[in-house]
Amino acid sequence: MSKLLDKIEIPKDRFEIRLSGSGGQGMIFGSVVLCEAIGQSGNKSVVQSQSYGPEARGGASKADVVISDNEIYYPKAMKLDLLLAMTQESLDKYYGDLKDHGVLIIDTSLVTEIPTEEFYGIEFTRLARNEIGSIVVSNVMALGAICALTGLFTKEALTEAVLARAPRGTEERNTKAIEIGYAEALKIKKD
Amino acid sequence: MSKLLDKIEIPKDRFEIRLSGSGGQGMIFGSVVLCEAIGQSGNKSVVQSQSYGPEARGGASKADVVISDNEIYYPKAMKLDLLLAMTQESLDKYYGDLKDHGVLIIDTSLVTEIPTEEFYGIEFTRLARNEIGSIVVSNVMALGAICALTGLFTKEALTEAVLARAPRGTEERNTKAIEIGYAEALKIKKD
Amino acid sequence: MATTEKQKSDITHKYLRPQKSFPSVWCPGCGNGIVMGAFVRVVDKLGYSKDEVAMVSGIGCTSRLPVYLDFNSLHTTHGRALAFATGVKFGQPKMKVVVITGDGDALAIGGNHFIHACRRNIDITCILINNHTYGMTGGQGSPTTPEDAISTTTPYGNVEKHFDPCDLAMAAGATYVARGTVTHYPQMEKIISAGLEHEGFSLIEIISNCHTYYGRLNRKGDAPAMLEQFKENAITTGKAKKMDEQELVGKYVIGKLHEDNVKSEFCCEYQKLIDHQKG
Amino acid sequence: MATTEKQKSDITHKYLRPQKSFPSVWCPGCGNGIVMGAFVRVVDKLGYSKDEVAMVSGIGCTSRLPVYLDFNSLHTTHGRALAFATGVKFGQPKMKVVVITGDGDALAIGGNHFIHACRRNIDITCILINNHTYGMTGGQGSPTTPEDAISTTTPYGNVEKHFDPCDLAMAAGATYVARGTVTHYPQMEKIISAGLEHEGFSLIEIISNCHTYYGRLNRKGDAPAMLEQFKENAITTGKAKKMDEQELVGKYVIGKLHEDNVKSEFCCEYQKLIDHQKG
Amino acid sequence: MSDSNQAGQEKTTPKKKSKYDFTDDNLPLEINLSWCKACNICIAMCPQQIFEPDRDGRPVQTRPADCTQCTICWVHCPDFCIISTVK
Amino acid sequence: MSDSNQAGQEKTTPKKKSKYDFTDDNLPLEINLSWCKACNICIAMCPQQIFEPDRDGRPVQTRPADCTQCTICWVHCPDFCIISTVK
Amino acid sequence: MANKKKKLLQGNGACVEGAIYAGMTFYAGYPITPSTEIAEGCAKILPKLGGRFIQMEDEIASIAAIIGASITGHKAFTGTSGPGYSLMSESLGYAYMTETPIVVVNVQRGGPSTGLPTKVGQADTMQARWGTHGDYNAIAIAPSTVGECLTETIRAFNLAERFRTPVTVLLDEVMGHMREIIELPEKGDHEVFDRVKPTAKPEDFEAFEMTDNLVSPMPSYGEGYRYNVTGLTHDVHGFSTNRTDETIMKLDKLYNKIEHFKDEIFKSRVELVDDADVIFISYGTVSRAALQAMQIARKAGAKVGSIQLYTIWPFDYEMIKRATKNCKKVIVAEMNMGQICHEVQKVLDPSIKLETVQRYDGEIITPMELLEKLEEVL
Amino acid sequence: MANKKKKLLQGNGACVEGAIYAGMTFYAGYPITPSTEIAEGCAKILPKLGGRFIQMEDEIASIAAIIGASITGHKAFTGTSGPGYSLMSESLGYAYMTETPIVVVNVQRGGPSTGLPTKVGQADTMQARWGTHGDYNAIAIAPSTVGECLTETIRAFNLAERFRTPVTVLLDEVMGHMREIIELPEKGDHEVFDRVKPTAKPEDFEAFEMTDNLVSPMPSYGEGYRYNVTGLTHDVHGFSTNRTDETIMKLDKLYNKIEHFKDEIFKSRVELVDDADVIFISYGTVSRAALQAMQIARKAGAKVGSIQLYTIWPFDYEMIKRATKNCKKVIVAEMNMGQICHEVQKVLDPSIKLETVQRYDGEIITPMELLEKLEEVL
Ligand SMILES: Cc1ncc(C[n+]2csc(CCOP(=O)(O)OP(=O)(O)O)c2C)c(N)n1
Ligand SMILES: Cc1ncc(C[n+]2csc(CCOP(=O)(O)OP(=O)(O)O)c2C)c(N)n1
Ligand code: SF4
Ligand code: SF4
Ligand code: SF4
Ligand code: SF4
Ligand code: SF4
Ligand code: SF4
Ligand SMILES: [Mg+2]
Ligand SMILES: [Mg+2]
Repeated sequence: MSKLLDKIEIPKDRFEIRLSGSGGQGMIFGSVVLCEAIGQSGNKSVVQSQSYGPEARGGASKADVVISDNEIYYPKAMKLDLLLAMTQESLDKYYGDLKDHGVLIIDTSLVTEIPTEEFYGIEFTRLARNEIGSIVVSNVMALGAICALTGLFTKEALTEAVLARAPRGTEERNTKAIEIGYAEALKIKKD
Repeated sequence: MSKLLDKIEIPKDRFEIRLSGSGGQGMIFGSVVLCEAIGQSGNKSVVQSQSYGPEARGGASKADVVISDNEIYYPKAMKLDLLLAMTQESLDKYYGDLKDHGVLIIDTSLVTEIPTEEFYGIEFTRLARNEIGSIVVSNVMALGAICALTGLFTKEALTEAVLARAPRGTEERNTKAIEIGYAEALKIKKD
Repeated sequence: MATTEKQKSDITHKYLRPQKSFPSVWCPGCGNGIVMGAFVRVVDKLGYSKDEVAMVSGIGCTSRLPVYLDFNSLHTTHGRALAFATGVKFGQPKMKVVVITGDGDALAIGGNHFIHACRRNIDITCILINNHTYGMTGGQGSPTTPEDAISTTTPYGNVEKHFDPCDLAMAAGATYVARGTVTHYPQMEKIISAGLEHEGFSLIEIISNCHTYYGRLNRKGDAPAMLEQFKENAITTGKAKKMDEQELVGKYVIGKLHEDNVKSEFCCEYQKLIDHQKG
Repeated sequence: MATTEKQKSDITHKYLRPQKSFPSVWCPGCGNGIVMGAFVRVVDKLGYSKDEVAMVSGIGCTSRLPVYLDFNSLHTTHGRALAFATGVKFGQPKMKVVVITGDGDALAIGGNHFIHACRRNIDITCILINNHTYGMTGGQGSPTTPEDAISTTTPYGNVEKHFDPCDLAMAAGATYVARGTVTHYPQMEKIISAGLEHEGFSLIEIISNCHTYYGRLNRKGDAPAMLEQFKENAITTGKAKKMDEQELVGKYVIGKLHEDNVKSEFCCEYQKLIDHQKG
Repeated sequence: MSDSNQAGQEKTTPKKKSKYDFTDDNLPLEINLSWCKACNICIAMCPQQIFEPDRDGRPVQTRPADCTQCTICWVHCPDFCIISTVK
Repeated sequence: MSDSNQAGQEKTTPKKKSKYDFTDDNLPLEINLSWCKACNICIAMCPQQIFEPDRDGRPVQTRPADCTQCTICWVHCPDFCIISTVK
Repeated sequence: MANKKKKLLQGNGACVEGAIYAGMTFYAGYPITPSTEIAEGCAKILPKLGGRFIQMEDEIASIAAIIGASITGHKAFTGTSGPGYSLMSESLGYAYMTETPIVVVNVQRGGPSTGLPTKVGQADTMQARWGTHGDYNAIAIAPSTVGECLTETIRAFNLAERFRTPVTVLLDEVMGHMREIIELPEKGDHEVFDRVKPTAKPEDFEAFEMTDNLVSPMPSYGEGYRYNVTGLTHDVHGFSTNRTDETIMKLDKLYNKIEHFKDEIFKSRVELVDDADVIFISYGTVSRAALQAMQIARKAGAKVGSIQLYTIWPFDYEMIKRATKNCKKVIVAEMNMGQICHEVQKVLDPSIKLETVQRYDGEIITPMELLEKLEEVL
Repeated sequence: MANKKKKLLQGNGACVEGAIYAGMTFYAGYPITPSTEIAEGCAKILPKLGGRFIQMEDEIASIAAIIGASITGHKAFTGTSGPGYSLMSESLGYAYMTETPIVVVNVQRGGPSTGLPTKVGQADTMQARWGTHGDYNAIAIAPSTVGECLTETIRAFNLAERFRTPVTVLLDEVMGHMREIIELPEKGDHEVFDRVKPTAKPEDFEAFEMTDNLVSPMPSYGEGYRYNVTGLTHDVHGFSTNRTDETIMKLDKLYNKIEHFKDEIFKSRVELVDDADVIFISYGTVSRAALQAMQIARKAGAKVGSIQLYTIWPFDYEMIKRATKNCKKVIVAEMNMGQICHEVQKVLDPSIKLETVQRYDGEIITPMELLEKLEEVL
């Protein structure tokens, strides 16, 4: 009965996402909003977890979301289906956790060294600064892109989820960010 | 192999003493002094224990001393070889713990109902009051009697032990109490 | 429910627990009993119902007091009476919550709960019977044992300083603070009564005798002798004002030391919050 | 060992632990670092050797401070720093024992050790960095959180009263008590220095900024803004005397509040006892 | 211990006269001796020196006529033994 | 927030003149930017307004000549980044 | 079902929701990572519902306050982590002795001592049974998902009230902080057990009366019963006693009220054990790794089962014995140096080999690690 | 031998004598029945010897103070009972984590909670192993005579210093208060193990260096080493770490420094087991009843043996296995509702029946009760 390890495969009903970046880039906020968008888009199970403690104060930051149509057993990521890397450091750190041909989304305004050809590059930070006038919404823009690239949730659900959590007065900025992210992603989407 | 309980007997090398009376009669002091007298009189093992807590504040008071030439296993009394009862209450309570033909010493100035003929009665309290002018030394007087009746320790050792612990200025009273107790006991000692 | 002055001498029996055997476990002459009498007479005068009073205590001779009385009684862990009482009072703000505690219970192990109950100004009446020692465990030094005094843990005289519980309570935020002694009977009733009626945290410190340990070790004599000493060493607040620190050493300043009826009470404030949030 | 005024700006580096990686874990602009700087400059001025200083702390952002400095450091359990420090000081009275503690550490869970260290007047210098919140756990209310202030556990405004740590220390028996803020630099050095040199228990309360939590939740702005507010709200003891209670609400009275050089110190008293008993 | 106390040792009966008509048959107090611990407080504190101790140290009302019903003995009895006979 | 603060917002250079001879080549301070957390304290507190923030918020000595070596910036830097060049 | 309100919640937040559902109206606590969100959640919601939240000066005061509040009739609650749980041990013992219902959530972090405050551990398991001095019997339960944080907290309150005893809910850092979308239960979805009040007249009332199920009805202060509560060994009236017979009666009551009714307390999830060669035994977050590993291994053809303990204490020895009777090996997986594995050992048939996967470095056990162990033992 | 000074001492007093013999120079404590005589004895004797006694504000402060004092180089000591021992649990964990040698005597009384303050119990045995949160390894030992109170306290200090760890000495009320005449040892009669100090230069010094025996040399504050002590998980330098490898190294060290050298810690008295049909297993005061019962039973012809544990933790499973291999039944006797019996059960051959005599009413187990049980099982 040996060689068990050769035979095993990770269940296909799991979709694992990691949002990674630096402390100030709102990856945790992003992951929470992402969960809520998924929650509104159907009956999927969702588990979110994040790095906590010293790591969470400045430095690298990551948040994982596991999605499934069934009961989710193991709550953390095993092999990522999608990695969003907003900084070089996070890409370097987590690229190895992405499964072969997994979706890799990169903020190409901050990340320059990319170990693969197979990725979606969008200049979230630059676009946020130039088009919206605030880099704070780069995370929401990335969610727009994820929405377009995965179809895990609708743009409407995403917008609703973001607006429910974002501070008053930022509605327009955020909506715009989603639109831009969504549109940019559609431009480069491979089917 | 049953009927074990029928065959057992309490080891003969143990000699078990209980001093009992009321809270104010100094039974614990008496037991401690008794131990020290024995300690000075040879190489015997001695264990003293006493009732502690609420019981110790007023009410009945008892202190046990177990003596042996060998290692003493069980530290509390199993079947008394000697019972000193300074009050009616203590006699009633502990008489049942005295082994058949065990030594029973009673303060006959305070105890009136005695369930046996086999006892040594001395009016410790009356003698203390009348001969020494203080009932406080009745316990020490009883130790003098125990000394005479058992020969477990010498009168000199007892005197030394008492004087070492008694407050300054009470030397004479205590010495006299020992002498009286010793003498009274000798008078009635059966051999 | 209240009783007239005339019947004062036997109304105490109305409040003794029928199931509890008397006399108490306390030593003959222990001041705890005197405070117990004063307390029930005050409760009677104020006309509180037995059901609305909850008495909470920690561990110590003093802390046995509530067990004898026919109120709701909570005999807790050593030092924690005020923390338990905070739960009782906040849980059921309509109750009159009284904490009976000793100097060891309140100020040694329980010092933190003491200052925090003061700080919150929660409406608890804390009667601290200060006998300057740990009576229950046999006469060790306490945070109120005077300098140089003998106790079983300060056999050569106490090298530590002692607390003034009233000063501490005031600095921590208590809004009614008074001191009495077991010898000053009418005054003791008065301050207990004022403390019970005060809305906010009140500390009533009663100087009492543990002749069995503190008295014996420090050659203060028996219960009547110690009671007599309290009479001699008590100084009213009025007189004390005219004396300097040196003259006050070894004296007990008795009377009301502090009262603040402006500062809001904790449970009331929280009720406002509830009212506002429940909307 | 002491350094001249001129080199003040870099002597701090002499005291940083070579093995510890910098910068610290603290948020940008956290006042803890400012106090750390003042502390080492004072130690340098006083010429203490690194080996004779022991720094003891509890748990909290503040309590991480000793770990960065090249002294004997003891990072203990939450609230217990003064109890551990009592063991260190009494165990080795020759050491200069300094406790670094936060408002939560010293006054919430650690309140009892705080008042008892004061009472004993043991020669420990306690630097209490008061940022009015529990920084480390994310901005809950602390015993110094002002009335009505927002914290994560007082989301609708604080209904509790707050301690004045200096008042508490004085009532409990501390013999040197002073307050400063992270903005009043030379004064902060002065009171830390006086506290270290004082023989007996000294409390140095430093008002500091946790802009990350307390500041953010109460719209006080960033670190420079909060520092500016301290400047505005600080009143010297001299000025404060001329102001009434109402005017002092929300102000920080800074300066030396109490000094008593007569009351004997605990370890000295015990040494006398030893000398007497050893004979 | 103090001057006033030394004066007290003289056992001169204080002057204040009772407004009650107590006699050996009409005692001022009921005393529950079964609860009494013989602490001596009532005996020592009574300003009229009504009491003397019995063999066991418990109070006996030896000068009942002088009792002024001042309350001192019963409020200071730690064991609630003393009850006034005046209703 | 207060009047004095609002006055400060005008950014008028304070009058006090430096007794030192600082220039862009002879800076008043060494700043360890690798420890700097860009907290803005030194920038905000310098009475001479010596600093301006760089892109990351870290201090740049833009008006070195005015530095009076008043110590304020370095004693208030929570991260020991600032060292005077004056020995 | 489909129309139920859904919410994205952290495990800690779900504990708050569960407590509120169960009727909790009083929280006293002291913040500590990684449990603080429980306090913060209660601070926010309780006043809105007319309940009461108080932040006490420390954990000792916190447990004291909830015991006091419970006696005034509240369902009372606190949350903490290892260091706070250790501080609570004396007064936790008081709650056992006085039979006061309270619920304590311990969100476990890495230990011992201050340890790893932001990392995960399961090393307070034995402490939840043996942490305070003296003899008593303890209930501790452990959820494994955010949804179960809610439902197990309800269960904890039910058990506390049903058995008049403290109940410990063992979470861990990962579970406390993880978020899942869960359905919020509506009234009636879950049973809520309310405190049994006395029906006797006050004059006939015995506060610690011996009843059929060994649990005495419990009045609140102020309801006219005026009884005594003490941590001293006490008789049926609540008065302290030194009598040996009354002592035995009291201690037996504490022990047997749980021991005799433990079937009401036991809860476990037993999956695919009948034909299993190897069975995982686990609790808390680790069970999710175990179920995952089981699922993967089964797919790969290995006969693997899983036992998940929701009730840790009292320990369900019989169930373990029964469920393992056909297997060859068991793998006990826990995030500590070995605690529950010793309990399993006690009842395992000597022919069955006990293997362990233990992790105590602050990270959770992964399915991969379990699969590797499986490969090793198969 | 015959000329040695003899003294009538209580068990509590003998602990003081033993501590002084072992070089104890610092006591911090808080009074509690039935341990108070330990504090009182230390208050009296320490200043005469130049040592230091301090009564702290509570038990938490007491253990904190002795840890602090130990770090300044003292052999440091405290005594308490159940409620105090529970309060100490958090900082006891700190001592485990920081590897600070201290000795804590717990004179056990009836529990749980305030329980029976003046009566006897042995129900803190499991707590001595599992009382604080997180993973660690514990040493607890139990004397049974006044003489052993002295010698086992010496042993406790030796173990504390040898292993850099807290050691708990479990007495009980009867032992603490009982008096026996004992010989006072003279210098040289007993080994005294002194703290191992570092020999490295301060600049090469690693405070928690990995050594062959897993115990790091320990300098005192003020000796030039200036190291950091923290209850956070820490690296070899004493600085906190979140790294998994360093965490494992630290926890393994805590566990294995005892586990690998447990033969230096084990101590038991095994009597007449070779031909025994029935073996008593016990510890503390109960062992004296067991030996007495064995003696009486042997005289009456019954083949009875006795195992007395002086070291309770770590538990000597191997010895129990070995010593019981020929017997038919064992009787575990303890003054609680069953604690050590569960440890015995773990290793007992399934063919051997485990019986128990348990008493938890505040009175000690008598030889007669053991003999009755014997009759029943023979
Ligand atoms: C945790 C704990 N520590 C210690 C004790 C022992 N203890 C019982 S009462 C007491 C002191 C009581 O002193 P105080 O409060 O002044 O009451 P008193 O007996 O003097 O009235 C102590 C130390 C205890 N019961 N619990
Ligand atoms: C026994 C215990 N309870 C709670 C905590 C959690 N805790 C860590 S730090 C802290 C508060 C710190 O506040 P403060 O002392 O003011 O320090 P700051 O972080 O504000 O500098 C708390 C509650 C803990 N570590 N241990
Ligand atoms: S020991 Fe002291 S406090 Fe306790 S009952 Fe006796 S006199 Fe009162
Ligand atoms: S959280 Fe507050 S106290 Fe802690 S480091 Fe940040 S600013 Fe300082
Ligand atoms: S009432 Fe007054 S006068 Fe009468 S006996 Fe009592 S104390 Fe004496
Ligand atoms: S005061 Fe009370 S207890 Fe004391 S002697 Fe008088 S009657 Fe007896
Ligand atoms: S020393 Fe003074 S003037 Fe110079 S830069 Fe610093 S704060 Fe400005
Ligand atoms: S004060 Fe220090 S850390 Fe802050 S910006 Fe200036 S140099 Fe950087
Ligand atoms: Mg007292
Ligand atoms: Mg703070």
